[in-house]
Amino acid sequence: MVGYLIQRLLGVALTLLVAAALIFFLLDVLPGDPARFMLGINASDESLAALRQQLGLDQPAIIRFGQWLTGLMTGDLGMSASQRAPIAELILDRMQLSLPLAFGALVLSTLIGLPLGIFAAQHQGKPGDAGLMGLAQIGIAIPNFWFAMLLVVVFAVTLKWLPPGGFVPWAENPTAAFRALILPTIALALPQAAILARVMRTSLVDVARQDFIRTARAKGLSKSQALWRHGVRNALLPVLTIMGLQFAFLIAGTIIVENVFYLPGLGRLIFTAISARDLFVVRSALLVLVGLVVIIMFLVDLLYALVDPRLKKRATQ
Amino acid sequence: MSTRLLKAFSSNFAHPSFAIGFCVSLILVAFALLSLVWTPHATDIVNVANRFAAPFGNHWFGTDFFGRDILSMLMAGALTSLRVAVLAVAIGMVIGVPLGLLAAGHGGWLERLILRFNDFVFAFPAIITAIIITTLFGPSAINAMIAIGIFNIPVFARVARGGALSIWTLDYVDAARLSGLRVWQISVRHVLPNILSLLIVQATIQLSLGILAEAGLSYIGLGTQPPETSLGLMLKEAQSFFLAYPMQAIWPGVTIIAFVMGLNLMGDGLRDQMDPKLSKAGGMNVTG
Amino acid sequence: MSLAKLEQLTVRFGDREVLSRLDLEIQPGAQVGLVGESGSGKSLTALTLMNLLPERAEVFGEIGFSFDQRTKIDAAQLGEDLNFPYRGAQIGMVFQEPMTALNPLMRTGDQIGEVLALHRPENNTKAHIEALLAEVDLPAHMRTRYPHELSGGQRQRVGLAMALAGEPALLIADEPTSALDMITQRGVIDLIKRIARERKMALLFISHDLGAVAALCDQIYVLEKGKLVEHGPSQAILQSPQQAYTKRLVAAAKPTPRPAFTRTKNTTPLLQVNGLTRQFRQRRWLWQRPSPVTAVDAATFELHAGETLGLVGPSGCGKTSLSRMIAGLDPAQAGEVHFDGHRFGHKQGSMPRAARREISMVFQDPFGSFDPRMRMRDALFEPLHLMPELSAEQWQERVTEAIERVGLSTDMLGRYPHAFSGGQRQRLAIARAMVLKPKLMILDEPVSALDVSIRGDVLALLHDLQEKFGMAYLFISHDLDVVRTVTDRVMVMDHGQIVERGKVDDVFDRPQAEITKKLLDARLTILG
Amino acid sequence: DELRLGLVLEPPHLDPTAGAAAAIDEVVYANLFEGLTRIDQNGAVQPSLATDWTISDDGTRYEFTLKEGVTFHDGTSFDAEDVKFSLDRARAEDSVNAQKGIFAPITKVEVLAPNKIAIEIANPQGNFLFNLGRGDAVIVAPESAETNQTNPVGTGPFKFVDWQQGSKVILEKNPDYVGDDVYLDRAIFTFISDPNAAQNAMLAGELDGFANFPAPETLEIFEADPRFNVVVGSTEGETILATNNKAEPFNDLRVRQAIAHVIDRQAIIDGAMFGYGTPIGTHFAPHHPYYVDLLDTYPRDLERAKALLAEAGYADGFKATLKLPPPTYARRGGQILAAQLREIGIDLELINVEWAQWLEDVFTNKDYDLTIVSHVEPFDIGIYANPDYYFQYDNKAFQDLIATLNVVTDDAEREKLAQDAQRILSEDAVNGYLFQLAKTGVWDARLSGMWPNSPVEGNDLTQVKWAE
Ligand SMILES: Nc1ncnc2c1ncn2[C@@H]1O[C@H](COP(=O)(O)OP(=O)(O)OP(=O)(O)O)[C@@H](O)[C@H]1O
Ligand SMILES: Nc1ncnc2c1ncn2[C@@H]1O[C@H](COP(=O)(O)OP(=O)(O)OP(=O)(O)O)[C@@H](O)[C@H]1O
Ligand SMILES: [Mg+2]
Ligand SMILES: [Mg+2]
Repeated sequence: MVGYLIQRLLGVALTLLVAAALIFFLLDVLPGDPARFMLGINASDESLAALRQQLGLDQPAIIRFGQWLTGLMTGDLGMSASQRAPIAELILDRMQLSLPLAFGALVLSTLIGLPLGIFAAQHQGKPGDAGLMGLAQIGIAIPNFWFAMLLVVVFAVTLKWLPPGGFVPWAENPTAAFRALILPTIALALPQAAILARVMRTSLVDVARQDFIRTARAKGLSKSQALWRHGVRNALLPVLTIMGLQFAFLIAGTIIVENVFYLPGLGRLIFTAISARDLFVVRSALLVLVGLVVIIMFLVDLLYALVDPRLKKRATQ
Repeated sequence: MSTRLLKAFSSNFAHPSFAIGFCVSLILVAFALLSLVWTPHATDIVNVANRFAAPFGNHWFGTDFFGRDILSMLMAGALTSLRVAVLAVAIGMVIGVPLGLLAAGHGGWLERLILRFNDFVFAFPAIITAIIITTLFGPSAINAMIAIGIFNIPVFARVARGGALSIWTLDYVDAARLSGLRVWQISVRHVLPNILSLLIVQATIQLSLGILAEAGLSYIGLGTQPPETSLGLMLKEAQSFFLAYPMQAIWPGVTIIAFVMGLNLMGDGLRDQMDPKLSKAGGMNVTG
Repeated sequence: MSLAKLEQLTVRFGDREVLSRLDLEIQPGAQVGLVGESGSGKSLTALTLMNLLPERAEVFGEIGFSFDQRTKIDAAQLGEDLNFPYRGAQIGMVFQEPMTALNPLMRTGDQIGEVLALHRPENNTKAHIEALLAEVDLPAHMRTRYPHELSGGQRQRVGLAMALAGEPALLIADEPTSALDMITQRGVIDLIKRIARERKMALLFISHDLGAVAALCDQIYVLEKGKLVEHGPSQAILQSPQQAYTKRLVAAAKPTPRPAFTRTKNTTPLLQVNGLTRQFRQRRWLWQRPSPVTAVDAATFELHAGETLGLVGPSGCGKTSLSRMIAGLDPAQAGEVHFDGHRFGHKQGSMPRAARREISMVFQDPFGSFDPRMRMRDALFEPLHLMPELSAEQWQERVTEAIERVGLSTDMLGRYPHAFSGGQRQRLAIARAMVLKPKLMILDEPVSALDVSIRGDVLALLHDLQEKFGMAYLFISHDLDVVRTVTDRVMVMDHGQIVERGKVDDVFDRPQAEITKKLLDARLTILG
Repeated sequence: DELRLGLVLEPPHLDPTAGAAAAIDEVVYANLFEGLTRIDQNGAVQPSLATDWTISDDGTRYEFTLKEGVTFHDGTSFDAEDVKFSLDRARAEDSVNAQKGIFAPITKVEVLAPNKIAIEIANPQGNFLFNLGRGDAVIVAPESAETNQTNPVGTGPFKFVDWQQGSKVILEKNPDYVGDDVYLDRAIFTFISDPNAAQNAMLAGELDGFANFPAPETLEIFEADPRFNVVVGSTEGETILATNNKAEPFNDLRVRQAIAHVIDRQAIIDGAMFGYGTPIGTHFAPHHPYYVDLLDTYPRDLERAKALLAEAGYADGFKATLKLPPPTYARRGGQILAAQLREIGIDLELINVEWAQWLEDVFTNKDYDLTIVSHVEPFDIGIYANPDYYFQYDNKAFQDLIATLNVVTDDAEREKLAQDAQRILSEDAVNGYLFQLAKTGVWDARLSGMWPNSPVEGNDLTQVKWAE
């Protein structure tokens, strides 16, 4: 077990290293001078040179890459070029929003999607199933930002139940922070829930056709008992894989939804940094996003290994 | 097109959701393609005096904030969205499918390498790739297409490999090997035709995802740029008028939903008709 | 008074009637067999008794049970809504597929315990579960295993233990052994027989294998396309079948007589196999070191030109693995092959292209051996790529000749595989194997997937071809009777090793190795 | 009392003396930091930290008397040394001040007494006092100068409380302020760049106002809503079709004139800004006393335009690029302009760029044909005298005129010179002159004291109060 863990962790580390190199060297060839942007239209050449040196832009790329990697290990990512604050702090600060948002949406979509999927599978072919799956089709097809906008118009602008956006740090006012995340989380979670409901239904319908469900019924279990006791766990296995992949979409979704709700998340940090040509922030924040996805996929693999006693070649497929 | 797919196609018309999906997709594709040769009004004229015209007059769906005909814009926008999605699928297939076939046929270290590569690319959601490309080259529909296309590569590689692996275990592949065919010949002659329907189903799903992804990217400014238009861009532009002129946002929104649903329903219908063993083997299907 | 009784049972799917007015009766403690061709409605009959019919099925007729008290059920009421307390308690059932009939995520002990919890809660103890396992000849520690950690036979025993846990008065076994190899099959059948006797349980045994039914049952019902054609005591049915259908079934269950061989003796070795070894690296857990499974362990033998060499052995002993190495499909981990002047194998590398055209192979499954998307003509032409020196006309001639040899005509070749029957396909597979006129043909269970009636034809065809072209066969089968019919010499394999070899009659009449004896003993014939 | 004000852009940091971003001034100017002088809402120079000043006759020496008893927010006291420190720091070799030009003429800063300071400049400067009132010239303390970016310490009536990165900056009333008390206890600046989100936040009552609302198209909603006041004022932003005067074919006057004849300013204002904006015919703010109306120098006349193009050898038109930075006026205006120019066969390829890229490509490397941009600095006609400026406009006569204007202090003479300059630019059609950017403020109807105009970048909250 330990050996396997180490082997997988090495794989994760390697993936991250390659990702870091890719991000760094791609962004390094980028046109655009952060110093010029920071100092604006009328800056003199001397002040530009001074700032460039201050930012370490005058060193060769490979050395800067090394410095960045070391920084990633030690958590010291240097100073933001445009915001004059430690990048690590900026990113951590934004994570207090992005992480709860992404994970909240993951949990919410699971809590909504799986039961609905199970319900639909149990009523396969009946009106309840058809109705739910029709809704799910719509849920999948709605662009999430558009859905988010509708939520704002209804629940914030018209009903004034919840704030239309913005965020208060947890430390300052946890209730306000929580309230601020409700609509964004729903906007992110519902389309994902629709997807999960469909996957769960398909998977469970599949499992329900399998012999061991018939065996279970032959023991005297009713149809729904058999599905719950034997079907659901088996049906969860493929759903788990999808959930891992969904996380990548959730991360992408948070970037979009942050925009609708003017939330200070990682996505916004990246966009502000891009418009300021602040590559230091962009590359670190991007790597954090990629890292999150990689780690979640890794955890899903582990979970899979724990849930499925067979686990033959699954993880590699 | 393979016979099985054709058969699935025709027998599916009994399947109401497939029939609906197919018709909706067909109409929308035709609608988009028509804009190449004809739109009711030109989309590049700005006529501010005529902005926000009501529907059903000279302009069936009314006009937008520049006084452009919304129907014409929808047609042109659908074309851009479709083009982005189709080319993204093409990128995914052209690169992903050979990778998947190679992984399944060759096995060993090459397969492991390709799988690693797949996992690696999966870690870059389209939006992140789009951010990187946009940072490098500025935003455009082409960038969105490439970003989505790159994300499609591992999807198709996965499906192709999964399908191919199950084909490779079959006796007729062994028979072909006994006939002296090489790995690539078998992949092309025997494996590819037999996983084609699987790939086509996946393609319809990726198409619908591509349309959604394009909309999302355009919304945050990483995709299509004016004066070009796409469904996503229309939605974005309509947003600030939403309270005053809601129809501006309803039209493109409904078009996207119809398009995506149409493609998904069609894909589902096709999949239902296909050999269940095959589709289970490889199908990574995020939309279920 | 019968324990269970079906009266005028009719089952329909839409407008297709799959069971018609079936009457069936099971007395307490009786052993009833239900036989018939595939699709004749045997499983549906069993499912009706279990109230497990698919929802789409329309049912008519009556079902009567007399377990604690007499009940009569109008079959039209069957379904989820019906209060049906017998399932698992008074009626237990064992299914055909041992690989999929158990929940893969649940320990076997828990799966047995579930039945106890439902019907015999007072017995839901570890000791009782272990006792049940012991009853089906499984050690107590199997309780904590997951299904994938068991062999097929073991799984089927667990399934049996589950069915027995509710202490049923009637056990239904739906082809419980047809997915198992001969030796295991025999073990399970003996087990069922013993338990049924010990528990004084009624048994409904479903099978298309008359031998198995003969061994177990004292009454037989014969089904054809949903209709009962005949029923009565076993001996009567088997010895003097009345209906044509039954006669055919009985005839097919008897071994095919051996054709008279007029084969020239030839002693030049065509194929020499030296120490050929094949290992699979298999890991149960991702983090475990892969432990090699030795499928073929240093196989050494010779095959002479024009001879038929049989290879038999229990399932999983390595027959297929060995043949695939000889055909050059799989690499060997050790050893080498001398074939017709070519050498290949572990040290020598892969099979030279020139040798390729001299070896061909016929696979077991006639449905899987043709690409469903390729016209038959193209499939038959495919091997000819190994003979680029021939002209297009010569290619055409070869294919035409092969087709005619196997008794088919060239105008069928525009069709796709699905348009041929199983027997036709197997002929086409043989045709494809012989367009190159190879010196050696490997036949891996070439007839076991075919209907009994067609088997004889295909074997005769093979015999015919050998007479004409003088090629050698390596004939693999687990059906000893078939092997005895067609081969000159035979080798017996077990656990990857060739444990016995010799003239067919010598080996079969005076078996030396343990496994050979077991194989021979496991045969169930309706005469035995 | 509390004011929650929306801003479109988040400042990269909060030190107005170390960055060009207008967003910095929007938060801190006049609220947190003060200069020697300040600019009032009419653009006039008023005393601030300097209560009084004298100018020598030759106009090169200024002597300021400073307000007494003033302390910085961190408790350190304010005196002439701080002024000297601030000005010397701004004009130092390694200064990162974005407007070093303001300080370039200074030759000497001399502390006369703790409350007296003298500044000497090389040549007389017409708007030196105005410049000292800008955000880049605020007075900072040596103790806190280095950390002002994240923890700004000034002398103003509000002090810094918190900055939630990506979200808001919170200021609070400074109880120790010497001078007129402000009415607000707290001011919260919230950053919302998405126009739609801005609108939602206002409608949902999350914000009390936007000094300059980012989406003119939504103003009609607010106008219809009695909860809000919509106030349209002016800014110093001349929005122009900036033209590369050295690039083919724009180096030909006739081509530029042809473009000038085609531009339909009102259509652009209507289409891009929904009617908010004042047409301009030259690079000068219409509300400025020196402004001359030159809208009809090249009246809209397609025939004439075509003729001019033909004369220049482009009878069939030509292709060119139009680089558009992010603001709405540019992105939407560009589309309308492209449609207009297409009428005489000029085919523009629209290229959307981020600000950073615009600065690099257009401003620094002059790699562009046309661009649309708003020049928001007050009285900046002098940029045309710099032949290296990105317009690449090189006119000796104009350069001489500006040189004179820079040293003349007499108002009447200055007015005449400025008007001549305006005419030259208009006639040379150096750039396409489109419109003066409007300031479209939306705020709670119960608020008073918000500035309708923005003569300088900043949101002066000192007079803002809630109705009882
Ligand atoms: N769910 C179903 N829907 C439609 N037809 C069915 C269904 N289940 C069985 N049938 C049909 O009913 C007939 C009898 O099937 P059944 O499974 O009882 O055959 P069987 O005798 O058990 O065959 P085998 O030996 O292959 O198991 C077949 O023609 C089969 O196709
Ligand atoms: N691809 C594989 N991976 C791992 N193990 C394998 C593989 N193929 C075969 N084996 C193992 O090798 C052994 C021999 O298998 P083989 O297929 O040669 O047996 P066989 O004698 O042909 O059996 P059968 O009569 O069932 O066809 C078995 O234990 C099997 O589990
Ligand atoms: Mg059956
Ligand atoms: Mg085998």
